[in-house]
Parts: sequence; C-alpha cells; structure tokens
Amino acid sequence: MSTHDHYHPPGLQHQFEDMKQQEESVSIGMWAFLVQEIMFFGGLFTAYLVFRSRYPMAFAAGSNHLDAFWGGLNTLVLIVSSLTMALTVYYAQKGNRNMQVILIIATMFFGAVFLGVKAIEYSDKFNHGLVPVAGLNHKSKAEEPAAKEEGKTAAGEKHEPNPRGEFQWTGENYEASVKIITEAHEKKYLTKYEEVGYYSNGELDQNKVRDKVRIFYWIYFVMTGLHALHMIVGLGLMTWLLIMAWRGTYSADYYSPVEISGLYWHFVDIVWIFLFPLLYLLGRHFMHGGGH
Amino acid sequence: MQSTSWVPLFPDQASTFAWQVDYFYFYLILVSVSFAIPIVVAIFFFAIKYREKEKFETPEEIHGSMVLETTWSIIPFVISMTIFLGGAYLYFQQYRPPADTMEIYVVGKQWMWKFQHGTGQREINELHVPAGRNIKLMMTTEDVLHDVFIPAFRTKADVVPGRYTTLWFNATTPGKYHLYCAEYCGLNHSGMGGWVYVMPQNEFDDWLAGGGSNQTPVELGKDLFTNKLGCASCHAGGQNQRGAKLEGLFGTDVKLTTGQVVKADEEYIRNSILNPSGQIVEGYQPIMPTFKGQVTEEQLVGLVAYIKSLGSPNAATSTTAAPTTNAAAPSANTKPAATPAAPASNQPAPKKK
Amino acid sequence: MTYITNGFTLKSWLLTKDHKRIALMYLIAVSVFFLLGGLYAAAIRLELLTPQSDLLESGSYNKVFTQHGVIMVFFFLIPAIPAVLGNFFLPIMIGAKDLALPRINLLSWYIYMIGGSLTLYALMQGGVDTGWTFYTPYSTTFSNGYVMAVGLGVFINGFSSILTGLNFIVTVHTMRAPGMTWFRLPLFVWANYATALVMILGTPVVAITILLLALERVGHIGIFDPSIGGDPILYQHLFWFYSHPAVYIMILPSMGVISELISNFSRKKIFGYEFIAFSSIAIAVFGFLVWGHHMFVSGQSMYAGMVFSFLTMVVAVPSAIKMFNWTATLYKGSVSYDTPMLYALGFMGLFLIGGLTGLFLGSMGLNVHLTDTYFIVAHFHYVMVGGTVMGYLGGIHYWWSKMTGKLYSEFWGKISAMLVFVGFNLTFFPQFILGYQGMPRRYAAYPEELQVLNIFSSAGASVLGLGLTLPVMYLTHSLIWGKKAPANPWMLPGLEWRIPSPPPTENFESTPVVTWEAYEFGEENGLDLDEARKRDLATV
Amino acid sequence: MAEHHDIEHTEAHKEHIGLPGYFAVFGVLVVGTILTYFVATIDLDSILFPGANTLVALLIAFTKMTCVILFFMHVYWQSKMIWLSAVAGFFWMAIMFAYTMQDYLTRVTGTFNP
Ligand code: HEA
Ligand code: HEA
Ligand code: HEC
Ligand code: CUA
Ligand SMILES: [Cu+2]
Repeated sequence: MSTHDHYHPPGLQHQFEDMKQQEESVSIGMWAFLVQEIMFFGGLFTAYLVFRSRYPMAFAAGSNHLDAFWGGLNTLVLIVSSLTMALTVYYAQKGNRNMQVILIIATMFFGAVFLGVKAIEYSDKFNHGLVPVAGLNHKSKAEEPAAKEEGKTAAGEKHEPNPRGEFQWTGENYEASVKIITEAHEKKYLTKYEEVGYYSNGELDQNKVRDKVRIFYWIYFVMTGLHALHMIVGLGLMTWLLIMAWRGTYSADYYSPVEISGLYWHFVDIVWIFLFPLLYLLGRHFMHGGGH
Repeated sequence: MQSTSWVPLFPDQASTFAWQVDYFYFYLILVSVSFAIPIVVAIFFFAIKYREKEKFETPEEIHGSMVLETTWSIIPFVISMTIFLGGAYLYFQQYRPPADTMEIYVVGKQWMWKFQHGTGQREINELHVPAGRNIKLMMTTEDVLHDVFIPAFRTKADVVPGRYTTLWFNATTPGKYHLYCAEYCGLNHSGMGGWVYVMPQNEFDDWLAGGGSNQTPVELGKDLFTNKLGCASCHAGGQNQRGAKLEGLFGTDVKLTTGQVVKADEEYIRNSILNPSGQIVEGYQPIMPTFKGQVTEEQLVGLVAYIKSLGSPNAATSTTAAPTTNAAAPSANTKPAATPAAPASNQPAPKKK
Repeated sequence: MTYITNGFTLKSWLLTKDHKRIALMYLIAVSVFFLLGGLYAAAIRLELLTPQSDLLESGSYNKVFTQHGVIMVFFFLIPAIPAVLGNFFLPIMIGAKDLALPRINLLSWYIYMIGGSLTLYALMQGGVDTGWTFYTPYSTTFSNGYVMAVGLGVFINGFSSILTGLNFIVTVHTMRAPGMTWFRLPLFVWANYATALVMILGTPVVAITILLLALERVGHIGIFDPSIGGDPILYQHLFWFYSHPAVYIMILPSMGVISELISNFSRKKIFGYEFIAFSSIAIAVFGFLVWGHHMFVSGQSMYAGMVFSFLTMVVAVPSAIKMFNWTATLYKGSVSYDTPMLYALGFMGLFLIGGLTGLFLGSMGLNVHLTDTYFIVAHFHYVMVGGTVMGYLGGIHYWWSKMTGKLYSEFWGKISAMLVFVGFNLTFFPQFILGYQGMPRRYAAYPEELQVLNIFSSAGASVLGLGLTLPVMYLTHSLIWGKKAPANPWMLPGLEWRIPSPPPTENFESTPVVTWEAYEFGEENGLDLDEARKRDLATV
Repeated sequence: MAEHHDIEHTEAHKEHIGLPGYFAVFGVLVVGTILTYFVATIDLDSILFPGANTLVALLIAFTKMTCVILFFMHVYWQSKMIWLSAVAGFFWMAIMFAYTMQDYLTRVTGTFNP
C-alpha cells in the first residue's frame, strides 16, 4: 500500500488513501444523510396521515383555500431548478466551468423564485387570518361603527375583524366547508371521528370545524416551512458551490461536492413533489366535482 | 390492612383477574429461573473450570455449531410465544368488558378522582363497589393523562382527555384497597390516590342509601377535606400550595381581586366552596373547582365547621370559635350551632380503616 | 509522538480532527453528565427513604427524576459507548487512520456540547418536571417548567447522535484496511454499525417530534391537545418510534464490548461469530417494530397492542442468541479474571435479569399490572445500568491502557467491580417486588407499608455510588502515577493492540494488511507469545 | 484498497443519460405536474372508487420521484449500497406509517375530541 508521502491530488483529505475512497465515502455519507432527512420529514407525514384520515373533509376545506395556481407554479419552478442542477453536475463532469457557473446561478435563481412565491402565499394566509398561531395574523381592528355602515375597511376589501390576530375560519371559507361537510354528511361519507368532530348536538359547530381546519393549516405551515428552510440551506450551499466553481475548483477528476450538493437539492425537490398534491390538490375535486 | 394474599411481599388479591395474573407471573418467573439458573451455573462452572492456568496460554479452537445455534434460537422463540399468547389472552379479558356491567363514571383531574355512580351518588378519591359484580369504569379526564390503578385488582388503564377509556373488574373480596394514579400528571401525582372499598352487596346498598356516619361535623369536615374531597391537595400548606391559606382564615377580612373586602364568615366559606369563581382572593388564580352538587348540605356544614376549627385570629390556640363570629353569622346554613363541636387540634385524623 | 503529545495548546484540542482526541473530549463531557445524573439519583433515593415527601416536596422531586432521566438517557447513555469507545477504537479496529468524516465528527461533539449546555442552562433556570418522556398534553399545556429549553437541548443533541452514526456507517463501508473483510471485523464494530443504523433511522423522528411539541407549546394548535382536536397518543407513537430503538442504541454497543471482553479474556475465538454479528443487525431492524409495547394501557387499539407484543417477543430471541454464544465461548477457554472481565461477567448476570423481566413487560396481560410501577424502573435499570453501564465500564478498563498509556490498579479495579455488582442488585432487585406490590413510579410519597424495601434500595444505592466513585479516583490517579502501559498488556490479537499505547496520531505507521480472523489466538495471528511472556515476567 | 470496497468504482460513476435524456426526464416531470393538477379537479372518487383521487395523485408523485432519483440523482448507475439506502429510507417511513395506522384503524373504543 502507498506510504504517507505519496502524491496528494487536490481535495484529498489525509485520512483517505485515494480519491476513489474519498468519493465513495462522501457519497455514502450523503445518502445516509438523506435517509435521515426522509425520516425527519417522515414524522410530519405520519402526522399528516393520521389527521387526514380522521378529518378528510376539514382537510379538503382547508386545502381548497390554498391557491393551487401558486403551488403548481412553484412545482414547475422547482422542477426547472432540478433540471439546471442536474445539468450543473453534467457540466462539472465535463469540466466545463462556464456552464457550471451559469447553471448554478440559474438554480439559485429558481430557488429564490420558489421562496418568493412562498412568501406571497404566506402573506396571503397572514392577511386572511389563516396562520394557525394566535397573534401571528393580520390584526384588523374591530369594525368601527362608521366603517360598519360602509361594510368595508379602509383597504376596500372586506376583512373579518380580528383584533388579536387569531386564526379565522369564517365568511366564505366557512360557508364552503359547511357545504362540503353537509353534503358528505348526507351521503354518509363522514368518518365516525368527523361525526363527533364537527357537530355539537346535531348542529354543525363552527368552532369545532375551525379547530380541525386549523390542524390542516398547522401541518401546512410546518411542512412547507421546514421545506422552505431546507431551500434556504440549499441556497447557502449553492452560494458556496458558486464561489468554488467560479474559482475553477471542479474538474472531470474532482467534482464530488457538486454531485453531493445536487443530491441534496434533488431531495428537497422530491419532498415538494409530494407536498404539492398532498396539501394543495387532494380534496380539490370536492369543490369542482360537487362532492361525491 | 388485612391481607388476602397468601404470599409474603405480595399485593392483595381481590378481583377475578388477580389470581390469573399471579399464576401467569409465576409461570414467567419459572421460565426466567429455568433459563437463568443453567446460564449462571454454566458461566460459573466454565469460568472456574477453565480459568487461565498458564499466562497467555492458547486453548484449542472450537468451531461454532449449527445444531446448537438452531436449538437455542428455536426454544426461546417457542417459549416466548407461550408468553405472548398467555399475555394476550389475559389482556383481552381485561380490556373487553362483559355485557352485564354496573357502570361508574370516572373523571380524573389534577389531582383528584371524581366518581359518579349510576344512582347519582358522587365520591371523590374513594370508590365504593359491591363484591361479585362486574363493574365497568367509564373514564375521562379534564386536563392531562391520568391512570386508574388498583394493584389488588391487577388492572389499570390510562385516562385520556377528550375521549372515554374503559376499565372493568369483578371484585371478589370485601376490603379496602389502594387506588393510585399511575400516569405522571404533574405536581401532586403521588398524592392523587385514594381507596377502593369493596363491600358485600347488602352493605353496598346501605351505603348507597346514604348510610349515616356518626362523626362530629368537624371530624366529618376534616375527613372530607383531607381525603374524600381532596381539598388538601391545594390547601394543605407547604410552599407549593396553590390554594389560599385557610388556617386562621375564619373571621378575618379577605381582600378579593375585585378590590372588595369581605368578611370570612360561614356564608363566605360556603360560597367559596359552591361558587369559587364568584369571589377570588387576591393573589390567587381562579382554579378552584366548584363543588356544587358534589357535597351534601350535611357535608357542607362539616366543611365549614372544620375550616372554622382551623383557628381564627382572636383564638390563637384553642379553636373554640369566638362567640362574636358565631353571632354574626346570618347563615343560610341550617345548623350553625354545630360548629364549635370539638377542639379539632387534638383530634387525631380519623384513621382510615 | 503520540496523539496526546501532538500539540498541547487548548486550540490543538478544541479544533482537532483526530478521532482519538474527540473521543477523549467526549469522555470528559459524558462523565460530567454521568456525575450530575448520579447526583440526581442520589437525591431520588434519599427522598424515597421515607414514605412522605419530606426531603424534597413533590414539585422538586418531579424535577429531580425528570432531570435524572433526561441527562442519563440523552446525555450519558446514548453517546457513552459510541462516542467515546466507538470513536476511539472503531477506526483503529478496522485499520483506518481516522473516521471517514473527521470534521463531521468534531461537529458532532460541538453539537453535543451546545445541546448539553442548553439543557444545563435550563436546569439551572428551574428545570423541567415532565418526566423524560415529555408526555403531552402535560408537557405542552400544563407544565410550567423549562420544557422548551430542555426540548431544544435534546433536539440539538439528537443531531450529534445522527452525525456519529452517519460517520460510523461511512467508515465501516469505505475505510477498512486491506484484508479486513466484513466477517473479520471485530464484533464491537458490527455492534456499532448496527447502532449507527438505528441512530440514522430513528433519531430524526424524535427530533421532529420534539419540534412539534415545542410548536404546540408556543402556538397551542392542537395536534397533540385533545381539547382542540388533537391526539396525545400520536405523540406517544412518534416518541416511542425513536425511544424504543434508542434502548438498542444504548445496549448494542455495550453488547459489542462484551463480545470483545468475553472472547479476549477466554483467549478464544468467539462462539458463533456470524450469529452474534447478525443478531445485532436483527435487533436493530426488528427493534423498530415494537414501540407500541410502551403503550399497552395508553388507549391504543388492542389489536395494535397484540402485534407489538408479538414482535417484542421476536426481538428478544436475538438477545438470547447472544447470551448463549457468550456462555459457550467460555467453554474450554482460558478464562482470566482481570477487571474488564469481571464487568463482563457482571453484565451477563444483570442483563439476563433485565432482559427476562423485559419479557414480563412485553406480555400484555402482565404489563397491565406492571406498567408505570417500580417493576419498570427495576427492569430498565437492570438493562441500562446492569447492562450498558457495566459494559461501558468494562470497556473503559479494557482500553484504558491503550487510550492513556497508563495502567490502573487491578486491586482497586476488582474491588470496585464487586461493589458495583453487589450495590446494584441491592438497589434495584427490591424494586421488582415493590413494583409487583403496586408502587407507582414517579411518586414522591408512597404508602408506609412499602418503606422497608425502599430503605434497602436506598442503602444499595450508596454502595453502588461508592463502587462508581472508586474508578473515577483510581483511574484519575493512574493518569499521573500509573505505570506505563506496554503496547499489548494482555497479548491480544486485535489491531488496536498492535500499535503503541497511546497510539500515534495516524494510528498506523503504514496501512496494515489483515490476514487473520477476528479473535485469532492461534499461530496465524502473527504475535510473538514467548516475547510477551518474558516481558510479563519482567514486569511482575 | 479497492478490491473489497462496496462500490464498484469504475468510470460507470460518470454515466448519465446525456443532455437529451435530462430534458426527457424534465419533460416527464412537467407533464406529471400538469396531469396531477387536472386529475385533481376531476371527481374520480365517484367515477371509480372512493380514494381514487388520492391514489392517482400519489402514483403520479411516485413516478416523478422515481425519475428524479434514478436519473437526476444517478442512482440508476450506482452501487447496490446506494440503491439500498435510497429504498431503505422510504421503506422505514412506510413502516412508521403502517404501524402507526394499525392503531388508528383498529381502535374500538374511544373517539377523540369531545
Ligand atoms: C438498554 C435499554 C433497554 C433494553 C436493552 C431493553 C430490552 C427490553 N425491554 Fe425494555 N425498557 C427500557 C430499556 C431497555 N429495555 C426502558 C428505559 C424502559 C422504560 C421507559 C420509560 O417508560 O421510562 C423500558 C420499558 C420496557 C417496556 C414497557 C413497559 C411499560 O412502560 O409498560 C417493555 C414492554 O415490553 C420492555 C420490554 C423489553 C424487552 C422484551 C427487551 C428485550 O430486548 C430483552 C431481551 C433479552 C433477553 C430476553 C434476555 C436474554 C435471553 C435469554 C436468557 C433466553 C431466554 C429468552 C427467552 C425465553 C425469549 N421494556
Ligand atoms: C443511563 C441511565 C440511568 C442510570 C445510569 C441510572 C442510575 C440510577 N438511577 Fe435511574 N432512571 C433512569 C435512567 C438511569 N438511572 C431513567 C430513564 C429514569 C426514569 C425517569 C423518569 O421517570 O422520567 C430513572 C428513574 C429512576 C428512579 C425512579 C424515580 C421515580 O420514578 O420516582 C430511581 C429510583 O430509585 C432511580 C435510581 C437510580 C440510581 C440509584 C442510579 C444509580 O445507578 C446511580 C449511581 C451513580 C452515581 C452515584 C454517580 C457516580 C458517578 C461518578 C462518581 C462518576 C462521575 C465522573 C466524574 C466525576 C468525571 N432512577
Ligand atoms: C384545584 C385546587 C383547589 C381545590 C381542590 C380546592 N380549593 Fe379552595 N381555593 C383554591 C384557590 C386557588 C383559592 C383562592 C382563589 C379563590 O378564592 O377562588 C381557594 C379559596 C378557597 C376558600 C376561600 C379562602 C380565602 O382565603 O378566602 C375556601 C374557604 C376554600 N377554598 C375552601 C375549599 C374547600 C372546602 C375545598 C374542598 C371541598 C377546596 N377549597 C378545594 C384552590 C382549591
Ligand atoms: Cu393523576 Cu398522576
Ligand atoms: Cu421498549
């Protein structure tokens, strides 16, 4: 075996014998890390599964208020960024510095667009009082008698008065969920948990429905929030990659950091591939197809 | 405490499950011992017989044996299956109530148990049940998880907020048995217990009919206060008490959160028990539960008498209530005269028997 | 130049990427936590001397046992063997210069320290009183302890565990020396590999669970709170999905140590090598399928309980296989009674009792009576203290000369091993009886008729405490006054015994080529026995 | 050292489906996204069977995921070890789902929420 003072290729760490060993190690390490990530999100998916199987109608109602346009757009954006990332690796393998730099910038751009869209969606939830944590919503004053006469707030838009920024499930939103739930109730589609979960003394109970919908929003925020956090970390990774690629560090012989970062980026993409249908789409047909 | 158990250091056996669980326990001990003894003997025997005789000597090599490996995988597996099946059988018995049961409602609350019989009788931290009847507890809790645990019956079940869980048993032997809360529930978890009284059916019927007690009101009040109603869990003193200090309360002026000052007379104490949130003492949280509907008039009298006996400012040690306060009590209470019944301070706690 | 003399500045330690230095840093940190956890244990036992809650009123008692549990489990037992002994010896045993990802290794130590400090900070601020299981809704809504801070500490600490596991997996896959095939790996390596699998697959789940708990506590949204539509039992599922496998994170490395000790101190190839190796993997895998046995009385479905109980029985079998193979290894061996071996024999006895009582608990009908009583407390101390701590101490003694280059006093070593064994049994055996009599756990006050056994238990704890304090003293003593250790004091074949004590920074002068099986005491192992005998005689 | 390592370390490491291949995968992903959106607006539950919408949505998501993993993440050309870890992660998550749901789906007593 080689002695210690043999030729060290750039980027070879001291504990390894050669580049191959290092690359293998890094790649297995990254995959082990991804397994870890899967289990991390897995806990949330379990929570989703449990609550959706209990309160499907409340989830449908909550889901219907999410804007599938933005969600779909974001899915496309992420897919494009996944493509540019895959191409980055491709060109790194080819040792093409310029393409690498361009594609990393493109990937970062799309990542940023994704986060921008998320921000738009979040602020929409904020304005509509759909953030499930009390106090974190848009606080609109209880309507002044004068404003009440007009029926409009200053912004010209109808706002539910929400002085303490609580979670709101009122107005049209609530009406829509009433429609779905009553219909499902009549057709006996409600689970036994829903029968007691939405009704008090045989009447649909607004507070109870709100609580279940809030659980949906809570899961929505935690899942998409953690996903966004991963995107932010990914952007940091990309910045570092950009600098290194700019300096021309990567060549056909040494590109494993690019590959590894790529794995991470694709993983984050995969999570979204599942979040999109689970959060935005399931239950949509109740709205369009008019119930069962 | 009388012991119905025939093994030393063993809990009482007072339900139909008890002997089943015990026999199964003995079976497991038997299994354990019959595995442990050979293993331990073998370890000792080998370790001594084959101890190192010459420094660093290298004994002969022994290769593994497939036969042995298979044997000692299969035998434990088979035995463990008997353990599983036996356990599952017992469990299904314990967790599936039979059809003809007498239902009792149980509500857990930090840190007391409230029971309500089908006949409307309510109890706190005590449960009276007839022997030889299938009894089903329908249980829930107002706050956190608790767990009804009656060792003598070899059964327990968690009490979960927001839903009902059930527990059933058939008590065989009259007597008085521990009732514990076995799921950690916060500060006074270890105090959240009481007693289960198993009585023959006829005595139970008497009890249901309200079999009178021959305690004095102060004794009765003290018993209610420390045991039956669990007042002591908040009012017992000590640094962590959440309830107001009651010693020396009677006859003083109490400042409420509203800023009002009221006199602590019988009326006030009575209202504090029946409608606690109506008058919150300054510096305390409105957490005291109402006892309306849970205490009879007679018990109320006892409680008031007991709290009075805890001492008033102008009767430092002797607790005979000052005549002034007595006179100043335009109580709706029917028996004000019962109050200074006995110098409660040297009254030993009614021993639980 | 040894790894210890390679730089004396604080910086050379705090920024080191040497797995051996990181292991020592872990050793110190872990010991401090163990001491602290032990102090809490002492407080528990003192309070339980009398039936009333007099020494500590129940509020403080609740904090004391919670903090005892949290510290012992998350900050002592889980990192103890992997992060100290595994970190130090896993690379050496497979003939590598270091772990595959040294920077990640250092990072894991820092994460551990951050998580630990946060927890300590929370304890100083007032502590928590939820029990180490943080059951909801008490922890989310009712407790006014520092649940958030401690939860965050545990959350952060989880990632240190994940990184250690990740590193081990990569290292075992890619860093083995030429000739070191999978079936020549020492069993300690197999055990740590299996542990690493559990760490990677399980720990993230507890991390997310604690995050959910924290969010629930700030936001009060209702996922675990039934009053607004949640389910507290979901918390228990998620928690035990990790925390049952976590008990195997605790025991598997210790079993690895025991395999080393039993085989090496019988100077004989271990009996049924493959069976022991694969049983570790089997425990790691099947250990994930049994978590519901902690929830038999929780309100979980009976049928789910049945599946979990069945699988619990199944995972007991691989442990049984290990027990039998260890015993068979002694047969016709050449058994010596050095301190590490005494710990190993102690482990066998105590883990046996702990494991068998695990079967009592895994059987549903008995579990109903026994759960949440002192029977459980006794069970898990038998496996965690009688099992893991014994294995850990055995390992520390076994490798002490290699880690520090110094020999400790055999005399005191044997005394302390005996004291620990006796004290341990005195402390925890009475608790089985207490448990069957129905003494619930987490009780600051208990009925008077149970006092006698509790006094026994507390008395045993002081013997145990003494037994555990001795090693701290004579091991520290040996650092300064101890005799210099030879490279291979017991003439053992493992790779770690073929390098100097303490090892040089790069471990091996040149990458070793392995031509012998694990635990090869025959001619093929290339060791010169006569040479060793002479040296041994010279030192006597 | 290479002789016993778990990863076959050959030039295979650099294999990929080439530019057209990448764009083809990209195409599949885009089509999948659009498809999943439109399918979601159709009430398959009443046309086919209850749960059909969920099933279809998940099937599409799985297909997309498989494409990404195999081609963008190069698993298709990787060693068994990598295949195994990719599968293991999802398998373990499935275990968590299955064993948790076996409780929720078989509970006899007790509904939650008052
Ligand atoms: C190191 C940690 C460790 C280990 C290794 C184990 C090992 C086992 N544990 Fe334990 N356990 C804990 C730590 C551990 N446990 C802790 C901390 C708790 C409490 C948590 C809390 O609530 O705070 C707990 C609680 C606990 C419970 C829940 C009790 C309850 O809350 O109601 C159960 C129930 O099944 C259980 C079972 C088992 C079993 C079957 C094993 C098996 O793996 C044991 C296998 C070993 C053997 C069986 C012995 C050797 C075999 C033979 C000699 C052959 C004979 C064998 C047969 C016939 C099969 N344990
Ligand atoms: C690794 C795990 C571990 C260890 C080692 C111990 C060790 C001990 N434990 Fe603990 N215990 C738990 C894990 C552990 N415990 C857990 C998880 C719980 C449940 C908590 C809960 O319910 O939430 C528990 C609960 C628990 C209870 C039940 C409390 C209750 O339910 O009310 C009791 C009661 O006796 C107890 C006692 C002891 C004793 C006497 C020891 C003794 O073995 C301790 C002896 C140790 C010492 C005396 C310290 C000596 C050490 C040194 C001197 C080394 C120091 C080093 C340096 C100075 C560098 N423990
Ligand atoms: C859950 C805790 C709790 C329990 C149980 C409880 N109390 Fe209280 N009690 C309080 C608190 C807190 C206050 C002070 C706030 C208030 O006035 O409501 C209080 C106030 C009182 C007062 C007025 C004290 C004053 O200083 O003016 C009386 C009298 C009283 N309790 C009697 C009882 C009796 C009798 C019982 C049992 C039947 C009982 N309490 C059970 C918590 C409790
Ligand atoms: Cu209630 Cu413990
Ligand atoms: Cu377990």
